[in-house]
Amino acid sequence: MQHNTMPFFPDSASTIAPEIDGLMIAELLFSVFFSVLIFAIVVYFALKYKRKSEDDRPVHIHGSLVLEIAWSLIPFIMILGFFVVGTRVFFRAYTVEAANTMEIFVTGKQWMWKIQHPEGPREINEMHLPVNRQVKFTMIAEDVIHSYFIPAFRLKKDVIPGRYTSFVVTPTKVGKYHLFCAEYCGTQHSGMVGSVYVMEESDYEKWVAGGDESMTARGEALFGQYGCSTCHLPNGKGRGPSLIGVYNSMQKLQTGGSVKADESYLRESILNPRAKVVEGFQAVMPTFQGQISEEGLLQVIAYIKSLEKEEGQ
Amino acid sequence: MSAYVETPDAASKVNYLTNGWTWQSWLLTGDHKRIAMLYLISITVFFALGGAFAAAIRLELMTPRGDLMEAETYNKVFTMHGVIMIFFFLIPSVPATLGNFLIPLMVGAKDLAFPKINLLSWYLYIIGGILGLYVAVSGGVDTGWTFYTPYSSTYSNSAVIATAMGAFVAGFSSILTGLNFIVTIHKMRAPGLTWGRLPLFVWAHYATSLIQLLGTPVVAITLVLMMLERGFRIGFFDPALGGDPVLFQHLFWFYSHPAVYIMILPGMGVISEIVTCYSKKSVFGYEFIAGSSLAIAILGFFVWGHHMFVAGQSTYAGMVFSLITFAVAVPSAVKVFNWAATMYKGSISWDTPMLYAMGFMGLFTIGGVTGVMLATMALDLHMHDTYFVVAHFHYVMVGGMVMAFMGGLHFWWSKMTGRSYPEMAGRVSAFLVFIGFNLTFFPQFIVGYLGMPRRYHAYPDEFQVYHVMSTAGAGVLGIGYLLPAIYFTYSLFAGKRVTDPNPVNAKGLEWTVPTPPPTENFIVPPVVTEEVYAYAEQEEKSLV
Amino acid sequence: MDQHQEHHVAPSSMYYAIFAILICCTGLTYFVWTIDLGFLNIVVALSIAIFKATLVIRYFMHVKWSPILSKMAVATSLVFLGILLVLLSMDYASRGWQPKSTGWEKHQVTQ
Amino acid sequence: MSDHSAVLDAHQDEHVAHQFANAKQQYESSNLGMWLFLMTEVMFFGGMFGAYVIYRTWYPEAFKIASTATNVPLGAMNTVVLIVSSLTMALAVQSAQLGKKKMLVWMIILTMFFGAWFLGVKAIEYSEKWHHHHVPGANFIWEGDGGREVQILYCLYFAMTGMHAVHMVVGLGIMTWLLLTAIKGHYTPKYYNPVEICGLYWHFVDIVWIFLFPMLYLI
Ligand code: HEA
Ligand code: HEA
Ligand code: HEC
Ligand code: CUA
Ligand SMILES: [Cu+2]
Repeated sequence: MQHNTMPFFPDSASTIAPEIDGLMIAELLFSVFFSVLIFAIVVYFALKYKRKSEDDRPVHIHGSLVLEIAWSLIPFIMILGFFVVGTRVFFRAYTVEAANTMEIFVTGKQWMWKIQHPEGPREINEMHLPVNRQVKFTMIAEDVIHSYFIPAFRLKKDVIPGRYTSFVVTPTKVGKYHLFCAEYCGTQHSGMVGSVYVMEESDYEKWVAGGDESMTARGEALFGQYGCSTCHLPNGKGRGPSLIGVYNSMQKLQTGGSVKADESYLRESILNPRAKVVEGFQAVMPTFQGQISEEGLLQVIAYIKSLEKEEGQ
Repeated sequence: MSAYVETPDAASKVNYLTNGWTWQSWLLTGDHKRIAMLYLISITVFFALGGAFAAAIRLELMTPRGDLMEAETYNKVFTMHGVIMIFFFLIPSVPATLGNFLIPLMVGAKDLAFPKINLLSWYLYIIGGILGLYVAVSGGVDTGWTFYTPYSSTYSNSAVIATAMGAFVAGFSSILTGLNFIVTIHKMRAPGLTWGRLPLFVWAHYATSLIQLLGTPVVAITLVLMMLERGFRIGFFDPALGGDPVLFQHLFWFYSHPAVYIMILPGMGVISEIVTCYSKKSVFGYEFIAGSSLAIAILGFFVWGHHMFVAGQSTYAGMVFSLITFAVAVPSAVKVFNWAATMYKGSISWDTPMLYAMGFMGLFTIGGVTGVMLATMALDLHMHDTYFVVAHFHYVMVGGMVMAFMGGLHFWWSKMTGRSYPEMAGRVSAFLVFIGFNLTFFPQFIVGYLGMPRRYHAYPDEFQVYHVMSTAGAGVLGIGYLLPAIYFTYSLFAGKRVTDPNPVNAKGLEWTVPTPPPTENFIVPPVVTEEVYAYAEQEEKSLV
Repeated sequence: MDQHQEHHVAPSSMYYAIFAILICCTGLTYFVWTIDLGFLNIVVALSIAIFKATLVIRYFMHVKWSPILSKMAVATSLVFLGILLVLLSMDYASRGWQPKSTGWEKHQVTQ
Repeated sequence: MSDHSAVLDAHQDEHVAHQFANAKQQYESSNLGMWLFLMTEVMFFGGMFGAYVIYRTWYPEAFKIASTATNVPLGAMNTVVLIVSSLTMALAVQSAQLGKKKMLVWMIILTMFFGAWFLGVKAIEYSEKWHHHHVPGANFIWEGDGGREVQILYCLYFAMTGMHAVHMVVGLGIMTWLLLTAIKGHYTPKYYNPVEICGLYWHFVDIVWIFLFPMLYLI
């Protein structure tokens, strides 16, 4: 990133950035137009109709329905256009479009960002990404609310304790960019910053290969370490259900009704197993609340998800 | 309107200021005019305090490194700045001073409906304020004025409960003021003063009071729950229990968005009065300005989610909130256009109040249209919690409401105190405020779009230029505010005496009573026979 | 200014009648609670509560004979309470519907 | 004060405060004032009702479990007690309207009696909860399923009933004042406004309970 002493526009490094900039410029023109218009009218009238003498008696003008309608409707219709475009662009930041979307997992805590790549590498306050590949961020906080903000991508999303949030983005320009925490989170809020490195695909492959075990492997290790494997036997004969193929299947619940076993459900099943008990099983699974870290949870979930893939083979 | 009758009656020589000199006669008064003066003094103190915190913020941000103070101190400084400016200055500013003073006069009543409750409001405000001051001297609070959970309820190590308690108590003060206004406006209007003849200032306060009544209790209970969660772990925002911290934000903004209209509507009322008087014209589109106040008050309750577009709220809910936010801009636009149209073919004086009013129209428009930009979901994705937001809200709050407050204070100063201020000094300060203000906050739009996050105590080097400009501007702005502080104080004791009940040739019942008004306001109970803002003698039939 | 003539004085019999209905309703609520109607339990319990509240407002609080302003105050509180509840629920009801569900958001139990 | 005819009649009636033109204006103003105050009260409880709606739909199971642990007979009794107190309050207003002073005093005493009864029962319920370790926070222990979410319901339970109880206590304070002034004979068929206004407040608090009972105990 070049150092410009008086920059006007931030770096633009994602597919969504030019769209937001375009919308920004359009609204800026609109805003400048109306602000200048009001300033101009006010100053012009103030000069033109400047009081000449104390005895001035201007005529009474009651008002005009036509004008009222015109100046409420016309600007409103104009801004409705901004609403439509703005909402569409916003939705794009949440829509997975590409088939080869890669995933990045972010954990925020006072006051650092912990980033995990499924292939294995883990980083703190730094994030490496390949260029031109769609990335889905899945984020959770360990303590208070933070917000993951990359100005060059024109994107931010709050990172909340107790719940996953996510957004999707495609970086388009190689370079180093700012990473900020945008939600006030305590003393070192302004120190919760870092850098995003967007790299050529080939460089990224090299970089990723430098990492150690994959998230799945780590999750598998945790699965043994926490004793999950003692109950969740692959053959389904344990005290708990087999977890093979669980991911994304419909689970029948003891209380009736069913639920899709997505990531959020898996998380809840581990932290709060009694909230939704699977049909045909006793609610004997202990809670792992406070025992597994948020990062560990992401790894275990990654492992459970991988069990599905193996079954499909 | 009934003309002022010069009565030789001895009673009329005693005005509300000279009616009693003891402490009790002020501190136990039921007179709305005295209570307004008490408010005026207390909010000025808080404004100066909030301003001092602002100065500290600006000095710290002059350099990219946090070299003036610790990060923790900085966090406390901006929190105290926000809390004081919002809860102890801007929300009571116009309503509790000018509104309190003028509403009974404008509707032709002897006092507000419930004078004791009015006094109680002031005491509640003072109790809240003392809690705030106590926090300021005893170590501060560092949650930001928004008190987001779980930081406020669990993680912060500062005086959160005392601060929230202060805001809670001040909230009740605000509720009671609103209640008093609504009852007075409904029940105590002089004969002949129909709704269609009510000054726009009164209409604006009516709308404001509705928000105070319907919104403030929600933030009150929300703060109570936050305090309970902090104190006793009884509260349901805690994610460790499966609670939703975002629910706190919903409940907080349900009040705090409408609250921003508590902070602007009274100012809009002031502008309507000033523009008509200094253009010597009846207001253009009376019904539309009056109606748009109500529209803003009501629509304002539907849009709070625009503070939460990226906070984990559903994208679809965000869409609805965004759309309604666009709609709420329309009534504000209607007002601005109508004021501009009022000036058309007027006889416009360049006195201080009018200068402030003209500044208001321009700066509020800038603040408003940037609000509309923030309401566009895609742009908020980038600009949320950056300095763009900081610039937006200072444009509406300082460029809007504070300008209006200053304008109104100059406009009614002689009526309130019986003294005049030096006109030339007033114009100079209005000019300084305008220049200083823009220099302070315009650069923040740019640095915000560049990505500078809010509530940062240190920042990357490339943002520095804008921060230096901003700090310089704050200096000019500070002088701009200091000037009136000096000459108003001077005029209180040594200013030229004003006895003319209507020195500016304005319309409205408040100008028919002696200056300063007697304790019971009207010597003869007024009867209204004229239309509102009857400045002109003849009428031009149609414009378009 | 004799308030006596301006303001409605309701006969004691009316108060007792309303009281009797309120007590019966409480009994009914209790009774319905003892039988299991599934989802309907909520509906019935709240409907009865709304009915009871209406009686208290109209008769005990004299809104039936009150000036329009009191009626408007009641209506206004209900409308704004409605705004709060509806817009709040709107967010929570649509949290799960991401443009294309990414699976990591709060899920819903399907019945 | 100058003796103009328009203000004359105001000063004749000792109960009309100086800022009002006449008794009618004063009556209507204070009534409107109370209604506006109740409007804010609705919103005050509204925040908690909002939270209730959200968590009730999020955790239906936990709420069902938790409400089995509430003491329904006591809750139902309290509902009846409050309805009785509402009746006596309504009769108090009627007695004031008709100028039956003795009846008024007795009705106020009865209303206070039932109000105190309600609070007594509430205190029993609270201590029961404390003994069962159902008070959220440090005290909380839950044996059965879904302790986490159950605790949320108890947070709601204590926040809502607690806030309601605070209103009852304030109500009792107001009623004490009303009783003292009634004994002194302040109220006549011409001037019974304070009785009516306190009545409005009392009925409002009753209405809140009418909703809290099914919400927290039954469903
Ligand atoms: C006096 C206070 C005040 C006022 C009046 C407003 C008015 C408006 N505000 Fe502002 N706002 C705040 C105070 C205020 N705001 C504060 C304090 C915050 C930050 C809180 C925090 O997080 O700490 C904030 C934050 C804020 C946000 C959230 C930003 C974020 O955190 O991401 C948004 C988003 O929609 C917003 C929008 C608006 C809009 C659309 C208006 C509209 O009402 C403006 C309407 C006015 C006009 C549009 C101008 C006049 C119109 C014309 C001249 C006609 C032509 C124009 C059009 C028709 C568009 N505001
Ligand atoms: C009414 C509201 C109000 C007002 C008037 C102001 C006024 C000012 N504000 Fe403030 N501001 C807020 C409301 C307000 N602000 C809020 C709500 C926040 C968000 C807080 C948060 O994030 O939680 C904020 C945040 C905020 C920030 C961002 C901090 C951050 O996010 O890190 C900054 C930075 O520049 C700033 C600057 C200023 C400046 C320079 C002024 C200037 O206009 C001040 C000028 C005034 C003076 C310099 C003093 C006045 C002088 C006198 C009265 C003379 C008399 C004095 C004596 C006799 C001693 N404000
Ligand atoms: C004491 C035995 C036991 C242990 C140890 C245990 N579980 Fe379970 N688990 C169960 C039982 C029994 C169920 C089914 C009942 C229920 O849903 O609560 C279950 C359900 C689950 C489910 C939901 C499965 C479905 O079909 O919907 C997941 C996911 C899960 N466990 C993951 C884990 C993980 C991860 C660990 C280790 C960190 C773990 N479990 C440890 C017994 C256990
Ligand atoms: Cu993390 Cu701010
Ligand atoms: Cu807002």
